[in-house]
Amino acid sequence: MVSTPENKNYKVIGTRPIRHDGYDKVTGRAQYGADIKLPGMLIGAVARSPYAHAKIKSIDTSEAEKMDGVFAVMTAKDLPRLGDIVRGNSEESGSERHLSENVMAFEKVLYKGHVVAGVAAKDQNTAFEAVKKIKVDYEVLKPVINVDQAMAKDASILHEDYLGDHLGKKVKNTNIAAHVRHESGNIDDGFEKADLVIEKEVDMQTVHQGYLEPHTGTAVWDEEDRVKIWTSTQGSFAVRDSVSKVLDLDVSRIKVTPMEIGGGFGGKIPIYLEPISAVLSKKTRRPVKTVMSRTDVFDASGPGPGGKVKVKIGIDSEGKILAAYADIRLEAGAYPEAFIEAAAKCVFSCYDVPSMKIDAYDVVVNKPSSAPYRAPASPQVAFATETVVDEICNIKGYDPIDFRLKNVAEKGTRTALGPKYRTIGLKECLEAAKDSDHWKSDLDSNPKSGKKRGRGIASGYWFNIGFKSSVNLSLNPDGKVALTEGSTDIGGSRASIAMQAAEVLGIPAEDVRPSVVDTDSIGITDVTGGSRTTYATGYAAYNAAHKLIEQIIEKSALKWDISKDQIEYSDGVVKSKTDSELKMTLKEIADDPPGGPIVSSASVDLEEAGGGFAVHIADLEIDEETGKTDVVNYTAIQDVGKAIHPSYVEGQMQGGAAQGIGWALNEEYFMSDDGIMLNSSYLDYRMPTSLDLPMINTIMIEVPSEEHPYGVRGVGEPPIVPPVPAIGNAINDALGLRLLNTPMKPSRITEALKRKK
Amino acid sequence: MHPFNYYAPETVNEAIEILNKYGDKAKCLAGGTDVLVQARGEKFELDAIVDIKKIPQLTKLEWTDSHLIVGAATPCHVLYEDSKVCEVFPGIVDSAFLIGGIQIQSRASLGGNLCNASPSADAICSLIVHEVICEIAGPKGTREIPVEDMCTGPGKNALTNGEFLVSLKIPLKNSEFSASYERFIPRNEMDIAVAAVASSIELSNGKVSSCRVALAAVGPTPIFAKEASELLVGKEPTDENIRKVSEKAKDIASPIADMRGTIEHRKDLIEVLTRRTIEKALERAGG
Amino acid sequence: MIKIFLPYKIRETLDVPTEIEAYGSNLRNLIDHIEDMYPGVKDYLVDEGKLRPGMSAVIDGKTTRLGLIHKLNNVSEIHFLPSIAGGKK
Amino acid sequence: MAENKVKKVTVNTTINGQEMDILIDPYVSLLETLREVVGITGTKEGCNDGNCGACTVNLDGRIVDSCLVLGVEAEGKNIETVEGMASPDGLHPLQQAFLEEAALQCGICTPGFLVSAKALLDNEPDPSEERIRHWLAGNLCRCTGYDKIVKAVTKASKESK
Repeated sequence: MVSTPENKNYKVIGTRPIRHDGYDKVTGRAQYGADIKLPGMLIGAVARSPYAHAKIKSIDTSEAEKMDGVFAVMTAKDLPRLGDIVRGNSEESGSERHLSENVMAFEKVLYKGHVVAGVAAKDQNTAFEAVKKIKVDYEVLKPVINVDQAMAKDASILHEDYLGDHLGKKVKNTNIAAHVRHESGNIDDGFEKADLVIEKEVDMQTVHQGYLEPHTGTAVWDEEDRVKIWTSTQGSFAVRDSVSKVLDLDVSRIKVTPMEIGGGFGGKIPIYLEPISAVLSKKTRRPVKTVMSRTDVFDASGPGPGGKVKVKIGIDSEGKILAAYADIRLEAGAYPEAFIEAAAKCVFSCYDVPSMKIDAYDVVVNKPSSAPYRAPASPQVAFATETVVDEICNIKGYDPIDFRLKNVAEKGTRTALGPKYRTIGLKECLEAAKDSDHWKSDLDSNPKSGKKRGRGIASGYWFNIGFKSSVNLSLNPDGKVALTEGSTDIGGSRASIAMQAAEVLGIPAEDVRPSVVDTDSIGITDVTGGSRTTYATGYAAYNAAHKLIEQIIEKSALKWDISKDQIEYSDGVVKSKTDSELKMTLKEIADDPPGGPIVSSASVDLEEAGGGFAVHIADLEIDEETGKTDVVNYTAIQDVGKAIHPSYVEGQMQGGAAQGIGWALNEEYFMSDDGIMLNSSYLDYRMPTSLDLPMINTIMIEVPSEEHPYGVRGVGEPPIVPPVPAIGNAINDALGLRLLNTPMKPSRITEALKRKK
Repeated sequence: MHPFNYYAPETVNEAIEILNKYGDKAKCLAGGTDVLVQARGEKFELDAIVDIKKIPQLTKLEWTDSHLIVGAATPCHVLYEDSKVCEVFPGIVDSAFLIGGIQIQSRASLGGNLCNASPSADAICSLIVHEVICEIAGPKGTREIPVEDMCTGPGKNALTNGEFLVSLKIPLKNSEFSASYERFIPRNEMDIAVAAVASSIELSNGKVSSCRVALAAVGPTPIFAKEASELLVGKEPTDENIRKVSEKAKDIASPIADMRGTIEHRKDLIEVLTRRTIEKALERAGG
Repeated sequence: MIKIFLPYKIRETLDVPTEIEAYGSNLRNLIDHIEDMYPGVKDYLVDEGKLRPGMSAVIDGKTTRLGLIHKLNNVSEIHFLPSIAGGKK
Repeated sequence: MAENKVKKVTVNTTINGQEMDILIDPYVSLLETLREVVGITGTKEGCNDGNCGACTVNLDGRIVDSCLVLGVEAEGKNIETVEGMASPDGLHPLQQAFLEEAALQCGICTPGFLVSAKALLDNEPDPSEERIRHWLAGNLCRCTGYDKIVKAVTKASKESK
């Protein structure tokens, strides 16, 4: 079913219609997680651990229960104790037991903010006051808050009962949940023969996705033991699966209705409050809504892993890479899974490397259980690799784009994990970067301000997952099409999915009305994440639209009493190939079609889209006296496969760049030694404001994916990968300083300048 | 949050009465940009909140022969949107324009910023270098204190039970006076100062007749760097002389290390910002 | 014959070379063939009649979504790899 | 000291042109008042401490973070929220520009940005990019990188001339 997209003249794809859900979102009508109000609804609140690591000796909820306006109190005793089972399918890892413990602690709290109890009350303030009356007796333990502490010989152990997997060996009493290795060729030979070998180790602080909407969970548990959940999530089916595990209920007893979602970036894949609201509802038989505060969001929801990454690259005298080694140690947070396999897949993804070895460690620490954050683990490893590459170019005097082109990964190149790339567009991105106005422009290295300027470039990769999606179409009597799908819409995916159906049907985008529906109303659809939605759910819409055309032709054949193969369909008109009198618009065929309404549905389970690459160029201006860094010019170049709705593709590129810039310069979990995040507010977490960023230039390159009829690749994740190294490289260009720690904040710059002097 | 009642007195005496009755269980509400956050964060438990914005004196902006009188609850935007204030007191406007974003500036006041007594407060250094007098009302009547005596510790001020700040009196100076405030933040907006300096300069025949330098976020309270300030008095404002002031200011700074900055960085910043603010004040004073 | 690459930990544990050759009409048969040559491998790859959770098979650069029933026509290489959460945890 | 008795207060206020009496606890924020008591949820909570601007409303002609205003302070005031921006004839030019310029992704910060930007354009019909960026610095957006938001405000300013 693969076409040659670049030769097609699309009518809908590549245009910029107003998104279907836009009107609700600019008028305040759109309902997000916290906006739901159900009759008789109670408000939930949770008690959280003030300690990063402690045993729970006892919990006394009696005072809270006695309070006026309190309807129910729960602890982990109200949840089933689950065994240590790996979850159902290969897209999900982690054990059920950990999933459940992260919702509410049983014997031990593993991070500050870990939930220990829940309350349902008549209103928010009463619920908060009740939480204060819950008394928990803790035995405080020493926390480990970074990979060095966690991997130390005498480290305090988070999971005494958990077996780490160290290259296949089962190991007890370790904070290294997994050590994996990938190896190809002989790196010792490679490094031996190398003309130049550069090694750098970067150290990155934990960061947060920073979505504006705090997590919520609203539930009703009825007398038939059916649970209805309303929540803001990247995957309603993922919520259904997770809640079914934690509550030990069949999935069919659970119906998840996704609300509009106020940002996720990976962090709205895990569940937090949904099972708590459900249990509180079971106890009260009333709807219960629970909402996190901003501090809760920082303290207890999905950060992106911090950690240390060491990369060593050797090149020959011609500037060809001979060998590469990576040692990757990432913080999983309280429960295993720091995306180390993704890290291994991404670390050398931009290069053709004949021999390599990768050691990666999944390390548990006393911080909130990490969640995916936009290209999980790829920015961390790219920082190391792209810094080493920049250093090589500096030392040898290579042009950084020419060096990358000389070693570029392209179709047929073996990836770090072994398999060969199919069609990818990194080379085209690098060539476009070289040809860009930005790269060709002079960097005013002595601006009037007296500050120093520098330019940096870096590349990055994300592999774009595929997986399952379902779409239903229904032709309405007015000739327009209703599309229902299960991919929650974080940033315009309703539009990009509807546009693909509209393209097939040859009708305007506005004539396909998309709705994101609950888990009872559509086939299983995997999360909006991994840059899969426009690709996979779009593919399902494409298939469903073709099936709808088959239906249209079939019903027309019945109506006209001619054979199907005499009928053709294009651009909203069905007609006989032979009899020019026989012709119907969609509206005409939709009006009482023989044998029932015209509907179709399709589902897919797709392979990866083939990977997306991004190349970013950053110009900085740095005040040497204060260490203040301003981004003055920024260009993001990316192979987007095919831009269905170019405005929203640009938006992904700009948004990813902005998050990466924040990560590079200021964002971090600033932890006390006892494991408390001290800057758990927007004030001190310091995400970029509108005044901190320039316009972000975008150059979209379209090298179609082989896996999608329109050549779509995921576009959401690659753009967060290059910014951190691009900025590090620009700082080095401006000041001759190689900063290897994020954030590269002002004090680090001034300290490094002093050391240099 | 502990539930509290709301009072909106219309006279100073009424306000004193309520504040006196509730003692430390009551707080004044001006812009609310600090007090409501702190009440929610359970920094204290309130039984009453006293909205002082309905007392006419508290939101005024009045020019007398000797002073500009700013009501303690006058929001920041009133200052920077007043062309005369901008012309006469650009240093005060620097602060008013930096506190929070536009939303915050609609509500936050210099008086509130002062009473909140944060070591990193954006307004206090500017008030210090302008030799501002605080007019305080209380059960025992009205008293006036210099602004540098107002902050007694982090989050602590010199007000006693039943007292509240009514207005800030900014003395008018000659035309060769000016001031400047600059803070260092890692972002360009919406941050708390890592370190900040306000400087004021008065010139007379090419020499500095008066100089005041105040430092923020480098001690338990904003600091009037008296010894540094004196170094420039009677001297020509040469680079060398300014450098001596900056170095002294750096010596005086005694910051802590926290999530917002390191000790070393803060001290270095004080030196840089002292120089920059003096230069800016000189430029404004026409020097 | 199809070139087969097994994950590092299986190779280390069961002493399997980096690259081996095997055949089969589908993935299930292929794994049985590998098991004949290197006993113990199957247990790492298959669980309850399916590809083991956490394990993926990349067939000429494409990760199979069909699993053991995937037909192997004109296939030159297969990499068995730990599956990647990829936006999931 | 005896338990502090807190009584609900009746507040007379005008929200999006409609005068109303509402009964609220004296300690709840204007944000909570709008969302929970009045029942209009277009104004969003992102941080509840004045650092994200998602709850921005217009209070007597000036934008404020409604999480940092008490509901009781609305007495006698005029409040405008995102729900009051469009007229029966259609969207406000800013709303239209946000749609056309794709200035929203998840959309949760959008109401705050729209209310803020409207206050800017009401007073300054032709702001520079720098001015727009400064004015909007109290509104966080995590999705867009602000590029398209700034462009949408610029576009609306040109079109409303």
